[in-house]
Amino acid sequence: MNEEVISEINRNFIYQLAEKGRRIDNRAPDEFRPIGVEKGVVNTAEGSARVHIGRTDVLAGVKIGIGEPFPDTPAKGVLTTNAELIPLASPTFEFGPPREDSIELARVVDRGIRESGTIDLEKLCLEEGEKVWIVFIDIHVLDYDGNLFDASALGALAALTDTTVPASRFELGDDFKLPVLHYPIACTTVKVENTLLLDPALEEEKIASARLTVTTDENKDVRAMQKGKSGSFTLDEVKKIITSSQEVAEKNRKKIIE
Amino acid sequence: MNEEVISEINRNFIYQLAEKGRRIDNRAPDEFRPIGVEKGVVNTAEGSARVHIGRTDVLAGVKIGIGEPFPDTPAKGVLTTNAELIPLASPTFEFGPPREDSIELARVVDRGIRESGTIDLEKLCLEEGEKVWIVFIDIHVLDYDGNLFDASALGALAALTDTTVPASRFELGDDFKLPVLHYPIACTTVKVENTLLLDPALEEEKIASARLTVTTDENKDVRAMQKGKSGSFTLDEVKKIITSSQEVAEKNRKKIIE
Amino acid sequence: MNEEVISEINRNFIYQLAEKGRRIDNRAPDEFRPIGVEKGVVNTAEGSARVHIGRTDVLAGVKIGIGEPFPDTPAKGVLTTNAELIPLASPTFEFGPPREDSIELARVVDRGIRESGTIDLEKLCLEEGEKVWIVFIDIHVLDYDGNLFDASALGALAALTDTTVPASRFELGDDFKLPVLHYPIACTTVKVENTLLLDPALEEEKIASARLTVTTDENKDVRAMQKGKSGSFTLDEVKKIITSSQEVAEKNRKKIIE
Amino acid sequence: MGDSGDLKLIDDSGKRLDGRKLDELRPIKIEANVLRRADGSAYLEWGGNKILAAVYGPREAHPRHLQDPTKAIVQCRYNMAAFSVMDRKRPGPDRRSVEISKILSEALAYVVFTEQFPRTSIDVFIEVLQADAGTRCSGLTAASVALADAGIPMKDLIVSCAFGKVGGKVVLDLYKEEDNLGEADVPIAVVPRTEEIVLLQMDGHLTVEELNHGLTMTMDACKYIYGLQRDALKNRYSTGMDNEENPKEASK
Amino acid sequence: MGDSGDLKLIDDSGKRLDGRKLDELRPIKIEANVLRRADGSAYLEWGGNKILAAVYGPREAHPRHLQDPTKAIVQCRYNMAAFSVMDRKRPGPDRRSVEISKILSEALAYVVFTEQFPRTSIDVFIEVLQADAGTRCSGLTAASVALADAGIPMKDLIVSCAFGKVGGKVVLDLYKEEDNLGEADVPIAVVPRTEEIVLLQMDGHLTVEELNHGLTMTMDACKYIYGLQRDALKNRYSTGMDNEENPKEASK
Amino acid sequence: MGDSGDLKLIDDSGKRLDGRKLDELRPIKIEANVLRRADGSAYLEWGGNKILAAVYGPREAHPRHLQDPTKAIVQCRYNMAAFSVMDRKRPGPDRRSVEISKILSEALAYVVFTEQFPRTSIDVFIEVLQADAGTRCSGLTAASVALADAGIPMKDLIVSCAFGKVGGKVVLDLYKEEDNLGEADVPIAVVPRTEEIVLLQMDGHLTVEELNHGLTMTMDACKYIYGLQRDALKNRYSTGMDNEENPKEASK
Repeated sequence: MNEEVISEINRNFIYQLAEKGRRIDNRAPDEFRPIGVEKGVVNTAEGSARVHIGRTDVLAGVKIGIGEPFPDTPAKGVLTTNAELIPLASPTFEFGPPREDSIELARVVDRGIRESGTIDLEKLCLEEGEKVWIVFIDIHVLDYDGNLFDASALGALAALTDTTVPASRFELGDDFKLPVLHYPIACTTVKVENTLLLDPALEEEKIASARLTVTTDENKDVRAMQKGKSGSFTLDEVKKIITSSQEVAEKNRKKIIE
Repeated sequence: MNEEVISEINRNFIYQLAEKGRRIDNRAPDEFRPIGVEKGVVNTAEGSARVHIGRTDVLAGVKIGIGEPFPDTPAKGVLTTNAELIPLASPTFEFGPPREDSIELARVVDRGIRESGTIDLEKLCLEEGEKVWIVFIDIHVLDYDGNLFDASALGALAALTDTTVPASRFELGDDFKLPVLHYPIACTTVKVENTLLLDPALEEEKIASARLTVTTDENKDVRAMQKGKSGSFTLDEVKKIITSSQEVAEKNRKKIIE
Repeated sequence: MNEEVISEINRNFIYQLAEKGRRIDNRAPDEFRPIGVEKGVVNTAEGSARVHIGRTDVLAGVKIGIGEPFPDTPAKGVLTTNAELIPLASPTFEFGPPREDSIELARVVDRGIRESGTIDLEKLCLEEGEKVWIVFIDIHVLDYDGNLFDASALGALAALTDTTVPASRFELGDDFKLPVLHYPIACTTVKVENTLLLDPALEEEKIASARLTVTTDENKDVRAMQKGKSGSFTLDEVKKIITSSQEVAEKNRKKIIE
Repeated sequence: MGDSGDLKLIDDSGKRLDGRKLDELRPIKIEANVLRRADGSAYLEWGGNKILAAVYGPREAHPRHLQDPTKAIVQCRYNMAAFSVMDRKRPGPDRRSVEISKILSEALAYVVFTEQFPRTSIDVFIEVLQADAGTRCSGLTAASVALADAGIPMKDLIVSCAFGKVGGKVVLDLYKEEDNLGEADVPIAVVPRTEEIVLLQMDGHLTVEELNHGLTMTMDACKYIYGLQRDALKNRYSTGMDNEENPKEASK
Repeated sequence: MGDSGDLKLIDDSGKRLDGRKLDELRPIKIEANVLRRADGSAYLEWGGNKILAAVYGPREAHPRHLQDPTKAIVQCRYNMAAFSVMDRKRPGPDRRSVEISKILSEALAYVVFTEQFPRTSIDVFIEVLQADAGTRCSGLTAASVALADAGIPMKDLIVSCAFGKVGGKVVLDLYKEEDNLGEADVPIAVVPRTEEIVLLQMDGHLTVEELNHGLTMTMDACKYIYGLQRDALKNRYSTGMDNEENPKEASK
Repeated sequence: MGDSGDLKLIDDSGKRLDGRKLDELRPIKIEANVLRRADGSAYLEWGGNKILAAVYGPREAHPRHLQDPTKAIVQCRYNMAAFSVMDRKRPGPDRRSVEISKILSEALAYVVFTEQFPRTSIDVFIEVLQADAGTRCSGLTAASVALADAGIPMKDLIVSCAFGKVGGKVVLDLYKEEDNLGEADVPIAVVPRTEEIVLLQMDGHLTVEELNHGLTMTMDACKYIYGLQRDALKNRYSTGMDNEENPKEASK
């Protein structure tokens, strides 16, 4: 059976529930599925975390290397983020070079971390203009059951907080914890008919008309947003989503810091 | 409607006209369409020009960078030419990596400029064997109505004559005009039945059996040639094409120098 | 006619012969086709050899360059092996980037040479950690009539024994023969029904269920093995193949050293 | 978002480095129907941005597995010319342009009546010839004019504009220097008649109040630009790059 | 194969650096049915290896020219996560993973009753999350459990294990340090019930006697691992990463 | 085209560095039917060039959208072996080989009766095993022999040769050193019976008089080479790399 063909019946069922403010798994519209965060799961990585949001399963690993800084930030370390939608995780993910979905995912996670100044990149300079630490975040999606943006952002942040810079391996002094300054949390909301649903499950995500991911920091300030899908939001809906994202982010952040 | 299907009627019509020495747009066989050259149209480029030949529309930009010379010419700057047949310009241009048509176009334009010694590359050496100015010519086809070779060559030359080497931006002394020594002009002729037509319009180009591009310099010497398409020319035809290319080149060159 | 469709009749014919220990070209099961080795066939290469096994025809060329050593072997030269299954050689070889067959071929040849320490890589160090000689083996298959592994391995070894390191061209002292320490020979056996056939011809290779390539050195020690195809061998068959590979290798090695 | 160092991006009188007020747009010029081969096209200058947009289709979607039996797909390709930026850009798509192409495609699909053209593709090509910040907004604004010029049935045009934060102030429509040194950038696209938001991105650092203020300010700017788009469509047979003839008609 | 220098890989009492005896396996843990979306899956820890395998299919083979009208094709993709090794691996296939994928596909095809599913593809994905030598053996061992978990009809499972030569001794199941410094590595895969060999590679330097000894030793080890595979399949509804529910059933 | 510096490319007696007269060809050797698997083949040595050409087809054109319902397409692929030049060439097509492949395909299509084989492809592969300037001419000359050897119906063979300008003189058939240091290079291909020109390229610097002189000189040379081609085709069952048997017949 092609899982991608959501029957009209199923679609209508989700629509009807949404109109009544209900969901297929009995969650409230603004309720996340259970979140599990396990750090330090890969010992070949300098930092790692496996994150479950419901049955969505993401593994994030951080590797630290040495390289040249960007010309316009000669005294700062470099951050690069990559996401792999490997075909192990879903019948719809194809083998081959990254496609637009994985590129968007990586770039949205990257912006959330970068724009909030999560990593103190100035502490990662070894020799100005010549040599800096490079932080590679690699996101490996293992099981895709909706809301990859939030799971990946959470995984990336958790892996960063788990990371030790292996300076001694490169004979550059003592190892040290990667300096993490902020804790940006992404919250994704979709619109199904006229109802806003936080943390969409796969079936909800598929039939939703529009998606908005809002990344907020520990001061409740907004650090990144990304709207997706071919539908629209009203200005009021956007404002409502930002507010609920701030609230949920506070809860989800505790999964990382605690 | 698939524009690429030229009806048999249309094809025969062009053939019949050609036999009588006439063309669909009432030009003489050795007559170019109106040529427009506008320099300095892109201020992010070090030099640029937009060229119209009839409705064919090409934008050429020159960027100047710094790099290493080729090992066999350690005291010379480097020239590289690229052409993009972007799908905006024609329903037949596809999205994706450069294909043989754009590669041939870029290489023919490049040879015309390179073989005529258009740029005084020796003046572009900064440090022998180590550091030279690199001249990037990028040709962006915007509207394709036939005869891209001549439009692109004209655009590239016009952009070069518009180019200032931004030495001060790199803290390498004062800016200076790119030293242009020669003015090679490409003229393309096609063979339709047994008639030779200069500056083929799109419909003529499509049904022509053979194409010959002759690039001549201001001394009327030949600097580059490229025959294309699966037809043939007699030796006499080749000689006739060279002569008419020399003549027309003199006229077209004035669009650049004036 | 699509050569790839081996008729059922032909297939059954080979099966029936194999059961009786016979082959389509009247060879014994453990008999190689005639082997021809011609060295020094390409004067632009630093070493070259053309090898025929029956009508299978392989050209191996060695180029020597200069580059950096691998970080974990700073005092050793570098060996890289590439194989091209060019579409000239067979209707089944496609134009395009290397596919799994050519990658496997290159890697198996490479392992045979590398693991037996064929080249004295320590003699190819120019400056520890900085500069070493790089040995590029390129295998060009010209006519494919079965058993590319053995022909390619033989070609690579023959080309290496033909190789002169062109030190004088790089102004790094006198040219010298590439130091070759060992003479690994690959022997490939396939299983057709329950019969083991050495040096499979194309038709045998196609219908065989399993393939085993065993590379042995001049001491009869095993240096590399590679099993292929979706069939199986018993432990006894593997042992038998190793023994016969050792024996045949001794004969084939003489084609290189003599 | 960068660091402005000692540079004062907003002066004491509340003016920006290029002399604009906080809520002032750069000059915008739009022309429709500027290309011969495309089914629809538009040329747009917006501050230092020079953008060309072309539409082909509805035409058969290739490869076939992309075809949707229920509607047209909208495929937008955003591309920057190598010479459109100060440091030459390598030709061809990069990760940034892939992401932008995706979100622009999604935004445009909202206003096109795609159900009318099952199995087809409506291809939109945006070429950035000269870039000065805000190219995705400029490109989207031009693209929707090109769609209308191609006669594609649409609910409405799409208008796109960005706001940002510079020197501590929320400002409209960043240009290059502000984009490099500013504290936030928020590109938005809206359906002007309904005020629906079809594109929204943000990076930087904003409070919710700043965000709300910026959104409102940008919505107003979009309505102004909407007028320019409609003017361009009205004028398409009287102005343009070749105003002596109507090239689309002439080619038939 | 490397050079051990002064390091003594086998101590005087015949123990290896990690304390194992010459013929001793590293600890192995296998779980079946660990993923929701895949038709079958398995998770395996083997020494420091952490491997996930998933199976999709039989499903229509794409592109169509790959379809075999007489049987299913088995397409195995072996992939290492960027962070699974000490020096970050660039994402995507390299020459090594292409070769491994090919030989694993061939080995798995031997035990699957492919004739039952003409024109389809049975896709097997192996993800190495953490690598410690022997990843192809670990991956193949996990993959055959995932195939069984997916309900694909098979003659038998496949078990894979390697032996090698370290400090002059033939030893079972090399780990990273031994692999780097050892003298030979011989990965093998067998059909345990019939002792047929479906995968065999070797690099290094071995006498025929050493090879024969190693093959016998590894065959025994494979039979032990076979028991672990079967246990994992038996336990798949009672243990696993989410043992409170059966995710496969829940999704129907 | 390079700069000859102090090197004298033509000596006082009008001889070239390799001893040839101005209008003298390098030695040429052609053999037809040298490969077993190909439908037609030829091996050519021309000075220091060693070239192999093979033809497959007419066979079904892949992918299908390349098929022309009215005629066969001729697809020529020119490729240089990595070791065929002094500085190792990276394997695979580069921009130069893409352009050469295109113009050789166009030239060959002129003489093949393509209308006889609609929807098919006639694939021509040219492998440069050792290069010494003039590889495209050598390759095209070999390819047309391979086409004839494959029994493809043709109007005539194609012959290709270059002339150039060296040390101020127009000379026939440049070799490597002349090509590096010469002032012009003009590869030409002709249909010898009709003297039609099907390939013509030029780079360098020539007056019209020099060009006309060179064209005439090269036309004569092509007629001589035409004889060698026909001899090779006549001899194909009596000589060749394996003259003890006819491999093409043996394989049937």
